[in-house]
Parts: sequence; C-alpha cells; structure tokens
Amino acid sequence: MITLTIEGRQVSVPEGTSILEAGKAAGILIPHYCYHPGLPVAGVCRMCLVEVEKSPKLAPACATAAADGQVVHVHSESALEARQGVLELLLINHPLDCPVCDQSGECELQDYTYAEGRRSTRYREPKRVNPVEDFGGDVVYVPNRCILCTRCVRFMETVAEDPVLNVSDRGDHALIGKFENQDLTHPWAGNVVELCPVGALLSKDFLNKARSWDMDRAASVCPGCSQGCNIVIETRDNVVARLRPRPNADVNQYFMCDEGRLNYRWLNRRDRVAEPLVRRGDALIPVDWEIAIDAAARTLTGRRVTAIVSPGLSNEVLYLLRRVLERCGAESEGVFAVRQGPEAPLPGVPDLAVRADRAPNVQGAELMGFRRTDAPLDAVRSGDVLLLADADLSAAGAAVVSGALARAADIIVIGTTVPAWAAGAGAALPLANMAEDEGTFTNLRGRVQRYRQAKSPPALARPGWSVLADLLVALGDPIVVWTPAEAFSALAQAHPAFAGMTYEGLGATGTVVADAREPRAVTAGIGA
Amino acid sequence: MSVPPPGSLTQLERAAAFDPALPDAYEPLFVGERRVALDEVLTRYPTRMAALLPALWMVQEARGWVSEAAMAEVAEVLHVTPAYVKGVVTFYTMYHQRPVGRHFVQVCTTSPCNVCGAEDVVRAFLTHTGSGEIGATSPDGRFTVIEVECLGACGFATPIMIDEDVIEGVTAAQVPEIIARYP
Amino acid sequence: MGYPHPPHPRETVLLSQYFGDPEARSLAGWRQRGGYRALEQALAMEPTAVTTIVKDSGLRGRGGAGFPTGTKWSFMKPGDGKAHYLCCNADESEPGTFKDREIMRWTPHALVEGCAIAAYAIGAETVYIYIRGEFTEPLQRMTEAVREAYAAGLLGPGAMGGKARIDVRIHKGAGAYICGEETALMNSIEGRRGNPRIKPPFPATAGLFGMPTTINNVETLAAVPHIITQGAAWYKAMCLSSPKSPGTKLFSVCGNVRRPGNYEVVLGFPFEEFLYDLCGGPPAGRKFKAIIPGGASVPIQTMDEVRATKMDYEGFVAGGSMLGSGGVICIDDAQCMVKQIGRLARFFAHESCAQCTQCREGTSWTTKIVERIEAGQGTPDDLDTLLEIADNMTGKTICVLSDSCAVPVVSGIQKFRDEFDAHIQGHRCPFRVAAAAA
Amino acid sequence: MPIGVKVLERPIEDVSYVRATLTGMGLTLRHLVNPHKVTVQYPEQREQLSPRWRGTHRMLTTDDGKSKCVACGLCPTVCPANCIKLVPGEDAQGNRYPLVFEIDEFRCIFCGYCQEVCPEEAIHVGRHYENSEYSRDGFVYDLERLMAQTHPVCEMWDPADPRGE
Repeated sequence: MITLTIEGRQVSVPEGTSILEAGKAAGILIPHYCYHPGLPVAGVCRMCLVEVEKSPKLAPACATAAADGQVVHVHSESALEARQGVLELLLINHPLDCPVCDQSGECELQDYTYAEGRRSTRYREPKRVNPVEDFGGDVVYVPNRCILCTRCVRFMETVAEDPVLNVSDRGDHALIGKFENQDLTHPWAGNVVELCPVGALLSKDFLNKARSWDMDRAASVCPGCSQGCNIVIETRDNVVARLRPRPNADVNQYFMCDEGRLNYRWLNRRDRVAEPLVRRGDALIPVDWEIAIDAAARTLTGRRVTAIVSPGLSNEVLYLLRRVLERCGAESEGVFAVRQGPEAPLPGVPDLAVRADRAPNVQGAELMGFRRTDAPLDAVRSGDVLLLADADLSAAGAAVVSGALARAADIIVIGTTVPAWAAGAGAALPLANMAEDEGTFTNLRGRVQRYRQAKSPPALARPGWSVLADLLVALGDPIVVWTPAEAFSALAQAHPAFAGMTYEGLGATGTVVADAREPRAVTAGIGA
Repeated sequence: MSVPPPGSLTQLERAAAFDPALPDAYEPLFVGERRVALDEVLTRYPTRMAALLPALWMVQEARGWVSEAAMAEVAEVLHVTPAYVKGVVTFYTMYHQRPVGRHFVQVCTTSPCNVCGAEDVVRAFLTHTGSGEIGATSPDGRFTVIEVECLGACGFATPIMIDEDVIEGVTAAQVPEIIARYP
Repeated sequence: MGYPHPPHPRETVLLSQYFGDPEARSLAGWRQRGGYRALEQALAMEPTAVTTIVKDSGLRGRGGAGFPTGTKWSFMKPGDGKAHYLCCNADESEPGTFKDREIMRWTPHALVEGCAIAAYAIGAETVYIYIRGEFTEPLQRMTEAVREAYAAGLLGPGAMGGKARIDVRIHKGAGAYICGEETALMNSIEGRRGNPRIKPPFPATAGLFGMPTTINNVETLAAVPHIITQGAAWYKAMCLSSPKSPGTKLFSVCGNVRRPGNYEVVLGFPFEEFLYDLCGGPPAGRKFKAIIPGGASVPIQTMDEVRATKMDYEGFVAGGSMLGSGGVICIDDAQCMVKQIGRLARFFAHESCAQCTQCREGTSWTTKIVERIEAGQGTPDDLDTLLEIADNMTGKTICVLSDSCAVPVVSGIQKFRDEFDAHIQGHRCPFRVAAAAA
Repeated sequence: MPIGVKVLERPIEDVSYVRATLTGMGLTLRHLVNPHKVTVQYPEQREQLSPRWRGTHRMLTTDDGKSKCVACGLCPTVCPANCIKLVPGEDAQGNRYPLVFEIDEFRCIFCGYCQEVCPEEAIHVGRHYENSEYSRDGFVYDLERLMAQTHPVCEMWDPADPRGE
C-alpha cells in the first residue's frame, strides 16, 4: 500500500494504482474521457491531466501510477487551464447539437464543459462535417460528435475480441470506421453505446425515445438469462424505455449483452391480466381480491397439485409457492422449464456470457425444490389441479397442451397474463412483473441479487409475494408477510442455503448462497 | 471518370471502385509465388501482424492500389480483421485507396522546398499533365499529381517522386521534359 | 563532404568521406576503404567493453534528442531470457534533414556495420532498419548491402566467425512522419498504426513486440565503427566548444542558400562561418531572414540570433533553439514568414496521428488560423488565440509532435510579429503584392 | 350565540352606508362629466398589447413550412404547469421532430418559460388573448394548430435592455 495526497485528502491504495483510480478512492473525480476501468489505458484524451508536485509536466492521471508521498492537485490553475484547453479543442468541430442529441443530459462532454469549459468559442473556421453512419447491430455512429476517445475500438478489440472497429485516417480527419459488411453484430457490441462518453455512438432502439432527465431509474437484475447481470431499468411515464448495465465486479463488470439490453418490451405488455378473475359459468369475471383468493384456496385445499412455475419468478415467490404446495394434497409437485438459447461469452471478462438458460432464477427454482424438465405439461397427472405460476408454455405443441388440459381437473392461474389455452381456469390472480415488483434472483453461480421496483403494476395486479402470502393465510398457514423484506426473511429462516442472509444485507452486488454448487431442496415442515 | 490504365491485374477491379454496380472481379493475390514471398517475409517477424506493411506493399506493387477486397484478403492471410487492416491502410499516406494514374507524381512542397519555389513545380505538373487538380488523374489516365509532405531530399529542391524514381532539383521549366520520359 | 558539392577544407569528413563515390557502395569497395574492421575488432571484445567505449566517446544520439548513446545501450540487460531488438531509425522525415538518406545511399555498409556492432554490444539478435517508404534508392542500396553482408557471412547465424547471431531486417515504412518517433516506429514495425505509445514502459523494458529494445538513429550507428577503430579518446577529443558534445555531425542545409547540401563539421563549429563560408551564404542579392537550425520542429531564429551560435547541443540551446536533427533551413528576405509558418503547421497537422486531442485538433486549427491570416482574413485576436492554442499543445501530449507544431508558431509570432501585423492590418499578404508588382 | 361569535361594537361612521353610497355616486357623476374614457368598444376597438404580453402559444415554422421544433424536450421539462406533451420522432431524413406536441392552454400559466428555454426559437407565447371554445378539449392545442396561429409573438424581457427601449 502506498499513501498519497489528492486535493488535500490522504488516501492509501495498492501499488500500481493509477492516480485516477486513487482519486476515485479518495472521492475525487478526475475528469476523463478515454479512460474506462473495464478497458486498457489509452491516455489519448489528455483530459485527466493533473498537477503532481515536483513533476515538471502535468501528468495524465489515468496513465500515471500513484507513488508514495505524491501530492496531486486536480483543480490547480495549470490543471484547470489544460482541461479547459482540451475542452475547447474537443468542441471546435463539435456540432453543439445538444437539443437533438440523445446523449444530452448524460453526456460527459456537456458535463465537463459546464463545469470547467470556456464560455464561448474562438473557433471561426468551418466545422468538419461527416455523414451519420449505420454501424449495424443496434448502433449508429454520428461522427461529428465523436471525440475519438477510442473506448469503442478498445472494447471491440480487447474485451469483445472482435475488432470490427478501427480508427480510420489520421490528423483531424480521423474517424471511427469499420469495414463494409463487417457490422457490429457481436452479441455484446451494444456496450459501445454505453461506453461512448458523448453522443457519437447511439442505440437505434433508444434513438429519440426519451431524454435522460425524463426517466426514472431503478437498480435491477437482467431477467434475460441465468448470468444475472446487474442493470438499471429506466422508465419514462411508467414505460420501460431502456436497460443499461450497472457495474458489478463479481458478475458482469461494466457490461451487458445486446439480447438482454433489447429484451425489455415484454415488461411493457398491454395484454396483462389486471384484475382478479374467477369463473362464473363460461366466463372469467373480475372480482375482489378476497373472493378470488378464497376461490383459489378452495380449489387447492387437499387436492393433488402440479404447479408449473416460471424460472423468472423471484426466490421469495418461489419459496411461498413451495409452501403453498406443501399445504395442498399429498404428491403435489412443482416443475419448471427453461427456455434455451445459444450461449455467447464475452471473452475479455471471465465467467461472463449470455447463458443457454434464458431465465434469471433457474438456480433459485431448483433450490426451492422445483423440478426442472423439458416437458412440464407431461407432469400433469389425471385429476390434478394445474397451478400455473406465470409459466410460458408457448413452446409446447397444441396437442401436448390440450392433453394436459384434459387431464387436469382444475386450473388456477397466478401470473401476469392468462394464456388463451388457460381460459378455462377456475381463478386467475394477477401479478406484477419483475419491473413492477421487487425481490431477489439467484444466478447460476448462486449469487442472490436484489432487483427493485421500476414502475407500477397495472390496475389491481399485486406483487407475487403479497398474493401468495394471502393465499397461504387462506390455506391456513400462519405466515405473516407484509413486505418483500419479510418474505425474504421467511425464506432465509427456512432455507439452509439462504441462512444468515438479510434483505438489506444483500446490498447492491448480492451475496452467494451457502454451498453454491449443489442446489438443495427445501425441506418440509416450514410452517413456523 | 478517367479511363482505367492498363497493366495491373484487372481493369474491372479498378472500374469497380467507381461503379459499385459492377460485379466483383476480385482475384486473390496471395497465391503461388507471391504467397511464397509473403511466407518468407513472415519469417522475419515474430508475429503475423508485423507482416502487414510488407503485405500491403506487395498488394500495391501488384495492383497499383489497395482495394477494400485486397484489404480483406490481407486480413485473412495475416489473421486480423479487415477493419484493422483498413485502420492501418488509412494511417499511412503511401497506400493508395483509390486507383491512381499510370504514373504517380509526388511533389514535395514542405517548407524547405516551398521557399525554393515548389508550388510552381506543382502548378507546372498540373498544367502539363492535364490532371488539373491535386489528387485527380489526368484524362488519359497517365498521371496523378499530389503534393507530398517532405520527401527527405530538402537540399535538392524541388525533389519529385514519379513512381519509384526520385528526381532532384526539378524546376517548373523542366517539367514538360520530365513528363515526356513517362509515357 | 558538402555533398553534392566537393568537400570544403574546413569540414571534417568522417561519415561523409565517401559520399558521391559509387564504389564505396559494394561490400568489396567498402572493405577496400577499411570497412568491417571495426566489427571484427568489436567481436573480439566483450559486449560490455564495446558499450563502455561508446559511452566513453561521448557519442550522443543524432536523431534529435541527443541522448548519450552508450548510456542508452547500457539500459539493455542481455541474458534475461527475452528476445532483444535493435531498431535503426531510418525514417528520416524531419523537414530540412537529409543526412541519413545520403549515408544509406552512398555508404550502406557503414550502417550495416554500425548496426552489427550495436546489436553485438546490447545483445540483440535482430536488427530492424526502418526506412521510410519515400526513400526508394536508399532502400534499394540497403537491401543490396544487407544481402551482400549475409552472403559474405557477416550477418546471420555465426556472424563474423560464429560469435553471435545477428539478423538485419529492413522494414519499409509507408508515409508517416510520426513513425520517426521511437515508439510509433515500433508500432509500425509490429504492423500497427504508427501511434506513439505512452511511456513508461520505456523501450529498454518493453519495446518492440513487448521486448527490450534500443533505437538508434542512422548517423549515430554509422559513427560507431569509427569510434571502435580509432578509440573513445580520439572521438572525445573532436570538440570545438562544449566537452559534452564531441564528434562530428552532418548538417543538412537547405532552403534559400547558395550551396545546399550535407556538411560534416566537428561539433561546436561557429554557425555564422558555417552558413557563409561552407554553404555560401544567401542567394545573390538576398539576406537571410530566418534560420531554422535543427529541422522543422525547433524554434525559428533570426539571423542576428544565430550569428554567435556554436553548433553543438548546448550551443543551439544557449542561442534559444535546438540542434535537433541538424537540418538547417534557411529562409531569405523574399519569403513570407506567415506563409512559411502556416506551411510548417500544415505539415504537422497532416502528420498528426490523431491520438491526443491537443495535437489532432490543435494542429489543424493552428493551420487554419495562420492560413487565414496569410490570406488577409486575420483579426488582431488571432495572434493571442494562436499563442494560447500553442500553450495548450505544449507538454501535454503523449509525444512531442504537437509541441513541434507549437514551436514554429510561437517563435514565429515572437520574432516576426511585424509580418503578422502587416497581414492583419493590410488585409492581404504584402509579399504576394510585391511579387505581383514585380 | 351558539358558536360564540363575538360582535364588535364599531363606530357608526364605519358601518353606515350613506357615506359610501354618496362617494360612489360622486364618482359616477365625475365620470359623467369627465371626457376620459377607459372603456374600450370591443370588438370594434382593440386594446394595444404590451410587446411582452404572454398569451396563447404559437409554433414558428421554417421557410419550407415545417415546425422549427426539434423535440429536444426542454419545454416540457421546464414547464411548471406540466401542460406540454411531447413525443419525439424521427423523419425520413433522420431528423428529430415532434411526433406529438400538445399544449393544454387551460393548464398553462403563461409564464413564458417554454419560449425562454427553447434552443431553436420554435415555441413562443403570443400576444393574444381571445380564446373561446365549445369544449375543454378545444384548448388542447396540437402541433398543427400551434403552427397555424398567426398572431404576433411575445418579445422576451431582455436583461441588456430592461425597459424595452
């Protein structure tokens, strides 16, 4: 460890740490563009120049190792002057089109210019103008706004290991370029949009959709696959507008895949079941929650139940479901299927990939004692009550579905939608989806991570833990759960893998379950 | 559009640079003898990538310019991506990214030559070759004239380079005679 | 010798002795003239002894920075299990300099020999000679010389009788001034864009292909055989002014001067005599207005300033400029300084590698402003702006190219402010007006 | 008094209406003989509005008749009454433009912030006050209507010229 002073604050950092990182540790942001902790150092923007005492020249904080006893001034006159110079030069060819730029409001060029830049330009020459270019994938390149920090090039080269981007030409003609027909189609290429500190690389999906200041943000976990990348859900007027990665050194570092990034529209579905429904004759009619819960409880009590659950439900919901099954008749069981997709690793980050299991809580479902199967409908035995917990069975063939329906004596739906084939359900309890709820997922390495509510659920739909707690009470369980934290602590008390965990204690980056390798089943007799 | 000069491999390929509608007439370069030569170059460096500049020189010698298709081929041979090759090609000014005239004339106009009247030499070349404009190819496809930053022969102002030949001490008056030497 | 002119009696011809002598080009011819004796002598010594001789001789890098060569060599630690490289920087692209070109054109074996000795001294197995792409004739001569040396067993496995393996490879550049910067040169050899690298790590630790590397200029390496054969003391004694700057140096003289060419003088030679006696002074009826004494990237000086300068590393610095690469650009009083400064700025803008912001944007902005002033569109604020941009471009980037662009602008505005003011106030270039009138 | 209202004793001259009535009649009489008139014979006669009058909005257009708005989103952000609805879109040339731009003139408090914040000088408050509609919906002006307005626009207060001279 070495100790240095930055802006009058003493900070101790491991040897080899850059001044910029040491500044972060001391709580001082040294302005920078080309530096990114997830990428190799380039040292080209020259924005992070700081004054180091006894050094003749200003030092680039990103490329200079902190040394013991160093005294660093970030806001000294010479450092400010240098950064003001960089900002002026970055802006001479910049179109200053903030009103139409998607990055506006979250643009580092804008931020630092407001903080430290000149009030007006001295540039009187015509600006350099280049046409907008489609980089393929989800990315569009606006060269006029580019500051050539080369973060995108370095990401594609060293992290994605698919160098389809280059710096073309030189001098002030230089641009980010790519080869014809070699697009940014790498499954992780969308990260360049995130990495771009200005509005040069933009997401086509998000283009012109919302301003950064219009949006509300919630820390969440990507529901796309079992990797469990940490994300931020951004909503505008209660509509999810985009997903962005949230750093977590243990899971996804700074990145998320394109599939996860773009797969958010289902969170905005409009064909949701929004009110509790029960069967009256041939039709499902909206009723009060109490009536629907009672109807469901009556159907389940003492009956043999086959629950088909979604591996996208939270640990708490799955745990309460397991408890529901234990209240039902003997031989009740729960199964789930996992949608599969091609695996796509990000080579530059260890143990980070789009996983084949395209559901966020496969591990959690297994820990709660649900059986994984490719044919969940086959589990439905003749005379069973089919409890459908938000499971998507669209992959199964019509014959399989109708066969299972014929075998089932009753159907109860707990979920965000009522699939067309489940129209014969006795009761349907509307749930909030993962963006409208909070809870935890367990990723494939057993890391339990919290996601938080990003928007409100439609009409009368309620969070799963709350609905199931009511159902359990109706089934005679003495459980008391009024908050998601209580639901989690009920789980932590009952399940050895979660022993000792608290909801708050999971923090921003999660905690790994005990004995993470082997998924263990929930033992019976939980009704404490 | 200038008439594609004869000589190097396919006229179609040159034309394709101007007219993308024409079919891709690319023929691989690194086969046979040239491949052997490249393999010999590869032995001189510890990495494959290091042979990039020599490989591009081979392309330019054979075809007169470095087309995108050629960049893609070089990339394949050297196990890098075409985008990478393009980044390198665009960095170095001596690789032509467009077809040029049969004779490529570079006139040094950097300060030491500039004070000795290099600009007159450029004007003379532009007039006498008929190319009219810097970087343009003359209508007969014979000459492309450019200004170049320092040929490293400042004491022999004005040096010019036609193809591989450096001619020193050129004055505007000598230009027609020099042009006549390059049919 | 004052090639292409016959040697002047006041020159001390060492490296330039055989300029203009085609027979010195061949291996046989070179051997007749005493070639490869130094290599033989060096191989008979321990490598460290060779380094010591060079260190004792006081030889300093002739590429521009003037770093002591022997000290540079001593940074290399052979036997650490890594590959070691020697790069010979023959990417001579500093405007005003053309000395290496002549060394390679006329005495290619001198360089091959110098490379071999240096490689032996630092324990490098492979030497890359990076020759700029525009040097077609030097490239051809060097290729031929290396081929001959291989054929004669001077290079390759068991070079000079089996003591060491020395491979010399020639790498042809492709038109980039910045590849004369040592780390950019290494990137270029590796097949990358010629972008300078951040230092540290320095080349002696992690250079070419990540291995310990030493880079020397052509002229430096060509001087080494002479030091080996005649001794460190002899070389150190060749000194006219500062004892820190011994030896001879080739000065390339160009621009508005009566006898342009390469002149080899002992360091410390009086500059005024050099300009008027050796080079013949300005063209008839003209006067020297400005002298750029060390290639395009050193401060411009007026004739009055350079008059008392002694031509060595310290002398030029004392005079307010730098020795640089030894390319003396003479500008006479018929030239418009604003135009020439603009032209220099344009050169740097064209050659900027586009990495650092200050350089990428600053060089081109500087060019645009100076060219606008030259066209008569300047405003009085422009000069302050130029000086501030130049300040922004100095000492803040990875390499010194942007500093080099700022240097002529700052020194030009300081020393020829009246010309800038005349352009701005008259809204036109007075020199163009004068030329049109004539 | 069941709720305990306290009745104050006040002097008779304060509660007497006689003096007030006479004062009012006096005023009427004075105006009867005084030629100064404040009544405007609307609609034949119109009041001259201040150049800084802030009335219903107007969207300015470019020379080719398109709205100047680039849908930057600053006016809905700055609007204290939250009366501007904006949905950005992209036209065939890739330019950002307002797909939906609506101002609810009923909710508007006519502060003029939208005009002040607009980087394109597109949205303006107008020197206009004659608004009547048959329904509340009619006061939600869409882009077409905003662009069709022709009344003069407000000249913002200029700090360099505070008195508008």
